Amino acid sequence: TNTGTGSNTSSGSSEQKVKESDGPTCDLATYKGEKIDLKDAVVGFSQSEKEDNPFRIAETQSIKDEAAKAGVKKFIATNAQSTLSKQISDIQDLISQGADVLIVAPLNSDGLEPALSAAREKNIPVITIDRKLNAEACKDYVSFLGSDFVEQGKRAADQLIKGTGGKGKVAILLGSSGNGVTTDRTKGFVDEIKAKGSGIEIVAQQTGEFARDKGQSVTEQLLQSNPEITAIYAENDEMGLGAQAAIIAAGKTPGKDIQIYSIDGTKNAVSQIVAGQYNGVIESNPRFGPLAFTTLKSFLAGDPVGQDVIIEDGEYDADNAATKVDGAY
Amino acid sequence: MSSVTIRLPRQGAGLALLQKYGVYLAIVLILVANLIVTPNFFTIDNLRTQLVQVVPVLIVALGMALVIGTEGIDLSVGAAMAMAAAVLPLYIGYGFVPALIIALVAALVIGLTNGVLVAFVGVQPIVATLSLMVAGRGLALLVAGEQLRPVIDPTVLALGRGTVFGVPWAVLIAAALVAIIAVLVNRTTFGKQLVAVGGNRRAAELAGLPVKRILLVIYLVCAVLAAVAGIIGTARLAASVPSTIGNLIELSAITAVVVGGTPLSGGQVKIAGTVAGALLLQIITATLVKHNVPDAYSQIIQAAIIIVAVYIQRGKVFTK
Amino acid sequence: MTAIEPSAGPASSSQLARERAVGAVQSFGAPIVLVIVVVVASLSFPTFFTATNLTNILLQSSFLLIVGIGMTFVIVTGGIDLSVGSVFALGGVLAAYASQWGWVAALVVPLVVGALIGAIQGALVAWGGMAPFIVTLAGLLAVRGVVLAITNGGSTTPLITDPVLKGIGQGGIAGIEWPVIIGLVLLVIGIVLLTRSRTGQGVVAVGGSENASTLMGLPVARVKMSVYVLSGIMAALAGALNAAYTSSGVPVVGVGMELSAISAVVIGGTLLTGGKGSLIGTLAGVLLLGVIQNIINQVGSLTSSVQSIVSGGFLAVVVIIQTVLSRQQRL
Amino acid sequence: MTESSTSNPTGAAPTGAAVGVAPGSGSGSADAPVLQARGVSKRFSGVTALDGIDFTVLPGEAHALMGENGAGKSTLIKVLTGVYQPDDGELALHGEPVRFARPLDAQKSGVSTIYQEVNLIPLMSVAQNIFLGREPRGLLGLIDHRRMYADARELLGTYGIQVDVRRPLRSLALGVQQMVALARAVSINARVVIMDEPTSSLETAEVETLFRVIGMLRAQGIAVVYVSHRMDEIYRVCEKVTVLRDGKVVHVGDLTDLPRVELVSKMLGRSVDAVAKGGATSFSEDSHVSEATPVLTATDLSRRHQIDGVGLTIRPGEVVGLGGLLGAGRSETLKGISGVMQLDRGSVVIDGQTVRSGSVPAAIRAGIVMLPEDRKAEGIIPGLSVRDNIVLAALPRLSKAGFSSRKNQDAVVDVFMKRLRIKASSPDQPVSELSGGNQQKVMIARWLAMSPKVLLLDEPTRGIDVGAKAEVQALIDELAREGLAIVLVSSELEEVVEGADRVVVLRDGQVVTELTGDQVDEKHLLDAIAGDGAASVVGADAPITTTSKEERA
Ligand SMILES: Nc1ncnc2c1ncn2[C@@H]1O[C@H](COP(=O)(O)OP(=O)(O)OP(=O)(O)O)[C@@H](O)[C@H]1O
Ligand SMILES: Nc1ncnc2c1ncn2[C@@H]1O[C@H](COP(=O)(O)OP(=O)(O)OP(=O)(O)O)[C@@H](O)[C@H]1O
Ligand SMILES: O[C@@H]1[C@H](O)[C@H](O)CO[C@H]1O
Ligand SMILES: [Mg+2]
Ligand SMILES: [Mg+2]
Repeated sequence: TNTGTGSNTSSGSSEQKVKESDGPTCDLATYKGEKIDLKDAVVGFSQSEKEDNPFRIAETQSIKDEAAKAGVKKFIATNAQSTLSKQISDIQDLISQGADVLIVAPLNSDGLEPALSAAREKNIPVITIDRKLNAEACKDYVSFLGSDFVEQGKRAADQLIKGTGGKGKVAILLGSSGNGVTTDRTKGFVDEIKAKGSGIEIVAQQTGEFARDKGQSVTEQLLQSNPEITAIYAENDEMGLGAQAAIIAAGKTPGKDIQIYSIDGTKNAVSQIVAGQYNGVIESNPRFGPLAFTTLKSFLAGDPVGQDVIIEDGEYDADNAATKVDGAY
Repeated sequence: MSSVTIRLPRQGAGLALLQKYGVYLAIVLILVANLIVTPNFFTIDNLRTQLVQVVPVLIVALGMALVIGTEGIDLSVGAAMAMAAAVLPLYIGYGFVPALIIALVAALVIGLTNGVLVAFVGVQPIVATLSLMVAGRGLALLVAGEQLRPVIDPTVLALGRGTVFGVPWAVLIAAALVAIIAVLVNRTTFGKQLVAVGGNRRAAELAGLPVKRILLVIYLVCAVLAAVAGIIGTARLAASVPSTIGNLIELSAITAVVVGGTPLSGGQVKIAGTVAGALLLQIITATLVKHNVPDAYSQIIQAAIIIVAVYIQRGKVFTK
Repeated sequence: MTAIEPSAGPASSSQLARERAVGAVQSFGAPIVLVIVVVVASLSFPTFFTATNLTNILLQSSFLLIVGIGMTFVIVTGGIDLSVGSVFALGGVLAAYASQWGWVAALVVPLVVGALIGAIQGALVAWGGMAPFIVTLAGLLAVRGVVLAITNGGSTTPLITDPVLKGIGQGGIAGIEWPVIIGLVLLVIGIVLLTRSRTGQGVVAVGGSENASTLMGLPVARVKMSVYVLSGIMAALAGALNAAYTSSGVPVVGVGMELSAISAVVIGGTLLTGGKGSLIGTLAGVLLLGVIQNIINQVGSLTSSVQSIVSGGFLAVVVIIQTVLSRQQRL
Repeated sequence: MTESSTSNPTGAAPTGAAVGVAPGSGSGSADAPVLQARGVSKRFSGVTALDGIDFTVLPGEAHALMGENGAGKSTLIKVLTGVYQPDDGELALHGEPVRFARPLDAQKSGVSTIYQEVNLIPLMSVAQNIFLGREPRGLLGLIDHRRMYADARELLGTYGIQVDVRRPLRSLALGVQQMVALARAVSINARVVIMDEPTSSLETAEVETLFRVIGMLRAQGIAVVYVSHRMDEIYRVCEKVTVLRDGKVVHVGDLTDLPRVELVSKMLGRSVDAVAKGGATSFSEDSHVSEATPVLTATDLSRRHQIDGVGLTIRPGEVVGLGGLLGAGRSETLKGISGVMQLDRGSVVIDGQTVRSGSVPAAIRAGIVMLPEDRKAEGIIPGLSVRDNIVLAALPRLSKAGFSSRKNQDAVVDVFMKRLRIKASSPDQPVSELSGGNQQKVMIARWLAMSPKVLLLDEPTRGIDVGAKAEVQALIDELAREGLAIVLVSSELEEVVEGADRVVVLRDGQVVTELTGDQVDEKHLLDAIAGDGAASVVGADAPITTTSKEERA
């Protein structure tokens, strides 16, 4: 059931690699599920945000592709369109449609309890990806596969410190308010700057709502009121590219007069590094398909799997961008 | 409306003036405040930035003012912007003008649907346009193949960044549109007829006005203006972002119109006020961002200012 | 006095009969559409007409239903309340916070605050003479701001541990969850209030003609005030129940909820211009929205863009049917 | 009547007079004025509507409030009932100063009002409109609908209106709506009932009913304040009069010893002999040519439940009256011809050309225009200025290439504002601020500005004062002489009789007969209109309660 959309993303490239895992500790027995072959399993996928940004497009695509590869009996995908209550209903709908396994990309770390307990009642294995749930692994769900968003912020800070020589004035373009990813990426960045970037002053933190146009207008304002800004940290690529447009409009050279660092690793952003108009990108690898399905396979086969699997996110800078840009999504 | 207009307690002449020029006063106050507390506010660059940033909301608000004048409302303007933004890069290969035209036509489809639903089927505007707000953006994304495309066409880039004697193209276009709409409203037969429709639709019909056609045209105009805003936004961003462009702009536009003194009950259109309303919202956001006010508080402050601005200029309580 | 009884002629009984028939069809337009959609869905998807799926839809819809009840009263007065989504979120966060002092507090605090917000907005509309749209739009912004402020930027989510409160959110009797029961009870009360009480008739009258109502000696301002208070309370209550249901007061819930509520009410045949409304219709409207989302999930292969197109298109179709039905009745 | 709808004022001493018979001039009686305005002034941006008004109403008296359009009658009433607050002066109730913050307060203190424009709720049922705010309640304090409907039916029955009280008010003719308003006002326990032009769209029969109600009220010691531009009504029901001009009281006194001409001269502020010449109406005696070939031929006009096979021919230069009772279908006939109402059957031919039915623009293009009956709902556009309201329909003709020309507009506007003596502070004043009668004049001006071939007038002189009425009637005459074809619907018999050359009489939506030549007089018309029932209509003064009972049997 591949409706083939937005497939500039070939999910083969730059596979996710496991960075750290708490070791294979959770198996069917402890979780109390029964063995089934993926081939006769109905697999349900609950996506949190619309597939209208590169990250989500790539994420959904890679899950679909792997489902097809694994030749599952039936693959059902839902999209919560950034509405928590809808994600709950989506998961419940998937269950009542007879899903045997669930892959969930949670919108939020809290609030999915009713959905999880519904799965629990039927002992349906739940693999969560991307954002970590505030619940108990191998009980409320099987395991979590995803990035460490705090770490992403920290690494962005490292890149920025390196790139600016540890001094200058920085403005942060925050993700949408109330979004856990925003909180983590801010925390990681700010703490690291405190720790290692004594010469760097954070002059502004304003939300760009993960959106390009918003990132642009906010940056335009900030560049006017703080002309001495030397670097921008954007909590996703889209806002970073918005900031780039603002810098150009202000008659300055992005990447030189004002440096730009962001998180995601989209083609659009990475190719800007290649062009020398952008400084660094920390990857947030959305291609959860392969990892999710190998995990599922072994779990359903009865083998133990990791409960807390943190993937290894790559990073792009002037040195590697040209060679790695094809791996970007 | 009945011959009995329930009025609010009489106010003094001073208050009456305040009522009439509330928005302008608010603008002046906030500007003065910035003069004192905000570094580099009164620089040419910054003022230009504010003008450039207000353009999309302003242009959308012009169309919204017309729709509101007919006692309607259009929630689908954001979708129309997205549609234009999505289509433009697809046909830019044929050159700017053809691409522009196709983009405007694509947005017209949304306006046409709105117009037919409201004028001919008689669906209540808020729901008619709500359904297009939802479906329209989805359509735009589909057309764009869910892609965010960089736009590198020189003409488009010029439109976004070029200036004439230091005045950005975007601002010039907006100014021209303001002039055109102002003339349409105040000097043409159509302008009079549209407020008549908003004032008392039944009476307008009995007076032989082509009410349905008027409504249809209004929704078309509103969609085209939104499309223009979408194209300018795309040009400024040098990228087509149908997913987020114009998100929630309908609310800002409606607010601008109402803050500008056009009643939602229809029968009046105030273009100058609408321009002022849009500018007011712009400098409020600017001030809040420049002072790095956290999202939570800036939302509260914006709300407060809107209430005050509308409150001081409330006149009669219009009722149907 | 046959002389002045022409009504017997022109206004013949057959006409009245017809009028009533049409009237019935109109006020039951939404339920009828609902039935049709359900039948079609049941035939097309084997997993649709199952006990679990239907009870799911009911439960999922119950929160919007409660908000919709308040919204119906507001719209019947010719007003509108855009702040419900934010109040819904605030209600949840407050309930979760207050749950540390027990479940009673967890329900009372949100209701009081919701009433307060409604009162402020109502006052601005009723005595300030301001447009409801703009007042409640400001409410939407401000209340969301408050939610973020008290959860420091939305980064903290208060959790609910109180068993009673969780029970209210997740338990039920005879297989029907409490939120559903509460929603339906409130619906019945609402219907009685709107159609069988003087207050309710006042609400309808104010929406029908504000000037006439004033001249007929109705306390117009008080009526307007009260519907916004009611709406605030309902939204906050729904938020609190939702928090109990999800065991947490998530700050980001309720975004765009006002639009769902408004569409549900309008699909239900209530006039946005006021003066005429049906709570049964609102119930049908809410369920229709729930069913269409469910159907989209039944298909299970639509991209989010296509999903938007489908739900938007569906909304359009339903209101068209609704409008065409009601137009018959206009004389 | 049921307890929920009886009017038995606490306090007002019944004067013991028999039902229907007015007590001798109430002014003589010793008891304190029931309602009083002392030096009341009211200013609106621009105009001074009321200027130091003293107005006294005694228990049980019927007090006429007269004055030309814009004199200040409605404004005074709104001040007396708490719609407006006086800028200076005060109100007194039974000699005690009072302040009515809202209409509710006035009602609570026994001041009940029928406002000039029907102010009821169109979407709500007739019964709901009558009992709104005081619905009969059953167990648990819930509204007892069955009883409410029964009471409403009975109450209206006593006024000779048989109508399904569950129907939405808007489905009734304006006249019926006015009777509902009356029923509501009277069924509220009141000490004073104020009526602002209650008969403006009533037929003789309803008017008679109204008069009996007034008699009954006065018999109970309830005072009635009566505003009307119909002289003979005033002289029939009122014994006292207060005349306003330009917001000032110019005369207070008994009506009996005040000749009509004098009253009119006081209202208009013109000398008696200036007023004296001219009959009841200002239509010229001589009828107009009627040999010419018809300009308009309407055949078999039909619409379910409204009109049925109505045919009509009008020749240039003639005035055709439509006679009929309330609800006979006269307005529907006009609406059918003018394209306002979609027809099921029938055709309208003008100068050999068939006019597309159901399209107002088409009708207007063909030269047919209609002045609608319901000024408030179908006429004025409140937000717009007097100028814009006048030129609204003519706008395209007054424009160049879609651009409106102020010059062209002013030319037209000036002519009609002068000719119809429209009282407004300037052409830019919002029409909603004009007095009822002046709004009516604006509507007439809108249609005359179209210089049509066929002019359909539904209640053209509704609510306009004697002076202006004369103007309009003279105007109709003159237009006819200029060759315009006119159809006239009026609820004033004499207006039809004296204005029309022919009268086509409708009953229950069908043409019953046509009166021509010297058949066109009140007697023939009344018989034709009312058919057999005529006798029971004219001068029926049997006590109300009994009448309706037998009728419905
Ligand atoms: N709301 C208002 N704003 C401004 N002027 C007003 C308003 N209401 C009435 N006026 C003015 O006050 C004067 C008196 O109006 P009013 O309606 O009392 O006259 P009237 O005696 O009732 O006339 P008619 O017989 O035509 O009803 C008029 O000149 C009118 O234009
Ligand atoms: N006495 C009445 N009781 C009930 N309904 C009535 C009565 N009189 C009129 N109607 C309603 O009015 C409609 C026709 O009104 P219409 O205005 O065409 O009559 P009309 O002859 O023009 O009377 P008017 O001069 O008051 O307008 C009928 O369909 C009927 O429903
Ligand atoms: O990591 C993803 C991406 O950064 C996206 O841009 C926003 O949602 C986050 O979960
Ligand atoms: Mg008057
Ligand atoms: Mg009529």
